[in-house]
Amino acid sequence: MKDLANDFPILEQKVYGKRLVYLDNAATTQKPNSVIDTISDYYRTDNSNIHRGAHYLSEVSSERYEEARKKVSDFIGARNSSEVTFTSGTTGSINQVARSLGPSLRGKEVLVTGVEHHSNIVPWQLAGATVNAIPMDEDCNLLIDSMEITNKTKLIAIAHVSNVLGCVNEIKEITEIAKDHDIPVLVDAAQSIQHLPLDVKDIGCDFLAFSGHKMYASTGVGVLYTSDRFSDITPAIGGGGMIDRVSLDKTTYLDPPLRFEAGTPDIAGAISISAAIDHMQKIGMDKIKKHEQEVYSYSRDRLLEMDNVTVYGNTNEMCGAISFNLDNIHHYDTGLILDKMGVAVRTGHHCAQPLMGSLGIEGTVRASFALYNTKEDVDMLIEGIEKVEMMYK
Amino acid sequence: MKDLANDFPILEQKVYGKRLVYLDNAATTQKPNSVIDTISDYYRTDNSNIHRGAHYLSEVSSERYEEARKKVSDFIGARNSSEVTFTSGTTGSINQVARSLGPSLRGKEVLVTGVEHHSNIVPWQLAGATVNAIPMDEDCNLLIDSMEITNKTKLIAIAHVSNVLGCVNEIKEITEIAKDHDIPVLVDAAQSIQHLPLDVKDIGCDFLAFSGHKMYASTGVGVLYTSDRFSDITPAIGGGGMIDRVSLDKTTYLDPPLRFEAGTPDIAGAISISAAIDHMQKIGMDKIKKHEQEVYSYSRDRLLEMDNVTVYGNTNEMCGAISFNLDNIHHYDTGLILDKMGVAVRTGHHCAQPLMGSLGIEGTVRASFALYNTKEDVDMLIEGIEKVEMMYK
Amino acid sequence: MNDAIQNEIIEEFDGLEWFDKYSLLISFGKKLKPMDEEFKTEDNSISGCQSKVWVRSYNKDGKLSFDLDSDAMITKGIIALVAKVVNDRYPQEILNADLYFIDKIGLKSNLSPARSNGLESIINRIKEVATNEANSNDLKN
Amino acid sequence: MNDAIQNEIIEEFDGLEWFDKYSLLISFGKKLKPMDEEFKTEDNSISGCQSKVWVRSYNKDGKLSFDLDSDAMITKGIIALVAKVVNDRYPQEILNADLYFIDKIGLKSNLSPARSNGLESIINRIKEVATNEANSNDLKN
Ligand SMILES: Cc1ncc(COP(=O)(O)O)c(C=O)c1O
Ligand SMILES: Cc1ncc(COP(=O)(O)O)c(C=O)c1O
Repeated sequence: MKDLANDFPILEQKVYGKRLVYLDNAATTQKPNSVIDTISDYYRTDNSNIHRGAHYLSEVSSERYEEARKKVSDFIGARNSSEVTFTSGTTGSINQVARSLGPSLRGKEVLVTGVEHHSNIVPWQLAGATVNAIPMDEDCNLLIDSMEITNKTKLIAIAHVSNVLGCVNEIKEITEIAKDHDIPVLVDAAQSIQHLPLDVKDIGCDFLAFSGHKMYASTGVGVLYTSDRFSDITPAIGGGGMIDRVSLDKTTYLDPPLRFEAGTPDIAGAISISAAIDHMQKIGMDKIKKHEQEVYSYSRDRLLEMDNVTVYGNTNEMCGAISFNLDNIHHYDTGLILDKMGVAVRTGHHCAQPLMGSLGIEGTVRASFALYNTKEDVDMLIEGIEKVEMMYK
Repeated sequence: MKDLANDFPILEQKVYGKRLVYLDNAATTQKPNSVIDTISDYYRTDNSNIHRGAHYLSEVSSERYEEARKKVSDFIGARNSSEVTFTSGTTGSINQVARSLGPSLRGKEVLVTGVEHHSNIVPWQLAGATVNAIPMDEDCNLLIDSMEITNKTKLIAIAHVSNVLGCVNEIKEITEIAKDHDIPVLVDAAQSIQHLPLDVKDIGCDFLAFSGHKMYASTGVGVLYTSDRFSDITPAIGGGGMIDRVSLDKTTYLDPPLRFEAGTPDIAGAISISAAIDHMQKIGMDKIKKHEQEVYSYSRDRLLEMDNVTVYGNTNEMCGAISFNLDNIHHYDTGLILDKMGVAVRTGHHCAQPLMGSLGIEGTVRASFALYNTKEDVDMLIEGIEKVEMMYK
Repeated sequence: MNDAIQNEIIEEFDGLEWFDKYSLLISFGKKLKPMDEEFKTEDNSISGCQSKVWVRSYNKDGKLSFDLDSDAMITKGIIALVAKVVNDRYPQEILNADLYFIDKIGLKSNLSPARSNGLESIINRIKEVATNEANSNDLKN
Repeated sequence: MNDAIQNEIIEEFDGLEWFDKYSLLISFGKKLKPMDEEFKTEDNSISGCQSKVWVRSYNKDGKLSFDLDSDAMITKGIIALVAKVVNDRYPQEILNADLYFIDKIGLKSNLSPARSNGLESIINRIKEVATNEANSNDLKN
């Protein structure tokens, strides 16, 4: 396998005179040249607002935007590209669903897991729902048999992969149970879309959300998949572009996808997602998965080998992120020292305070991987951890 | 004045073998090299998620992001940069306010003008408010003396400049009256921020919204100014980054600006706004205004001179956009033919159907200007219109 | 499908500059018989177009024909051509039709899903009518 | 403000590699007297920090002193230095203080408004206490 890092210019950089070992990919990934160039080329040659333009650039931009929608649609296995809406990110996507379903959620229950990111908790609370978690064991395996669906349960909203622990949740099992109860399922794919081949038909979910910036594309753009079953829900956001007719008295909306895209979308961002998918597909999602799995397992093995290191979470399938702490050393101290060695990790609660509560800790050190990471990167991490321990002796 | 178009690479382009005369700036502006390069350089050297990162790149990104906030804050004359929030665009900003104020608007009235963009109408309708317009005369002058504020009026939400007609509304007069009634005012500055020097303290508004992509910055990012008076309103969007503490039962929020920035913001987008402001300030907002005024007046004069052309709107101060129709020729036909001559205009209702209703028309041809447009561009437009007329003879 | 008509159209446009193409479309548009105002109803109109477009259909001896109109002249010229190609055909013929002439005469961008022109919506409507007719014929048989 | 203390600190860090700087901070941190658990309350804590930080203040003969603690050792080392510089000063002295040593010893990034470390919040809290004390002194006079 050729060196996949070569396509990412930022990785050539040195920080504090050391090679940058970027292990903060769950926060955001770096961008390949092809994505960066796609964005600048767009602004240099094609930039225009889309839709309803009667001029050349507007046609070109509209076409490129709709091609991006089609590319995403195929990438996630949607039946119809009208099921794909560009949003501002995972958080934007989930809030949009929370708002659209709002009235039906108020005073009812949304079932989540114990590993959710705040972005898959707070929107439901703002919609007036009670948020309860499917039980899990201490290794963070979901106890799906103990999942309680009552007549108050109106939605199941679950992370595909935990941004803290890397646990892959059994979303298919859950969607099957949900189907029996006719309860819609939203999947937060922010931490899976870049790691695992994924098909919404196979998953059987009604909504799926992810962010461009975590899958090698630009900041400010995300995706919401909305199954055709929900094509007539009230749009959450009102404005230009999603309107059939507006008067001050009464307004009617277009059909999806435009229905769910109020205002000028992030056109360059959507096109950057298309370029990012091209980049991943050129390597191959299966190859990416296999390579990342090797690096991930290696990192897990090396960390588990260490005395004085606690690794959190242990499920059948894991990918992306791994969280740990050194005994008696604060995660923030660990992060600061690793940083000075060129190793970029994230520390803290990772926007998952309920999980921190369950684990009985304030925060973790999190290393998270992307396609360009290697076992050498893991070695640098381990070396860094040894250095931290030494400094605290 | 040196040729301001030189900084914009897209303008060197030919369409259909003709020089591109880009007059669709109210839809979106083109980007100067400095903005395009800022975006790619960011991804090549600094990209990282912001806030709570313990590593170098995260520090750099966070700092650049916060500098962008400060730059915007100074640019619009905010008292405190915590009053500036980055959003996904004008539409995103207005929806955010509509959502936050939602409960107080339901069943009440939001007062707008008759020239509003759908993005300043539909969000209020979705919030359950009645939307009424301040009366205007047939030249589209607001009849502020006839503005009726009742005890049902909970908000005044007005465009600073019409995206269709270019009329500048007397927002200061309105905020003064609103203050007497203790009613908050939102200003939609989507069509003024790029044309006029502007100061929120001077305007006296409580909210101000605009888009990056209409002020020479990237798509997918916008700004919401929220006066300190409203620093404790319920955030409209929930998720990572805006949270003090989350549990499944109860969540508390941070103070602004983070309170209003759920999820990963458009970091590169915010930084691109900063670069765009630098570009404008290097020329000087007053100079931009003066130059644009010359081109605008010239276009107005030339259009008014023509037989068989109707120009819409006629107010004291005008800038940005000018709308017209050729007698007995459909706006779309006009647009298509102008396009083939390299002149990019927009045609249709411009997301302002209520205004079209008042004017008794289906749509207009709209030419809209930016700092790089010249009188020669106007000449090309006029030449194009003459060609259209000839073809219909 | 009678490709002869399409080929004729293609030939007529062949080699023309855009100016002459548009002039030709405008002249076709001018010649298209306007629809009676009473039929320009909401139901007969197609949404998603920059210009207004109205569509009515007739079934004569199992063959379909369309009466089309628009408030914009170039659109009218284009739909006049569409009508020429699809009129007086059996539903199944229309369903199988590949309207390649649109691409060939350089109006493809008017067909883009980008909504700027509703040509795609117009063709969708025509095919929808044909589908309904084909199905109801099936039922009758 | 007693700049002598700041200059002393700067000298102590001068020329050190980051490894030695952090080691030094850790040793300062270890030496800082821990705050009694009972005082580590919500009210005394500072939000917006990656590590938890608690602040208490004392007024002795009109001079202010601060008792600071953190759960992270490097943070503790930094606040130990801050305490050294601001403790036992008149409120007005603290308000006027320019804590230039932070920049000089290369900890400026820990001061950024980017929230990663709450050093800015800590200094804000200290100045806030000093402001309140200064005002209440004014009232007494
Ligand atoms: C006056 C006005 N308001 C709001 C908007 C919506 O802006 P955006 O599409 O960037 O959200 C526009 C853009 O056309 C506008 O001109
Ligand atoms: C599982 C998960 N959900 C949601 C989010 C929020 O994504 P964004 O900040 O891009 O909106 C994240 C990002 O950290 C995440 O990891």
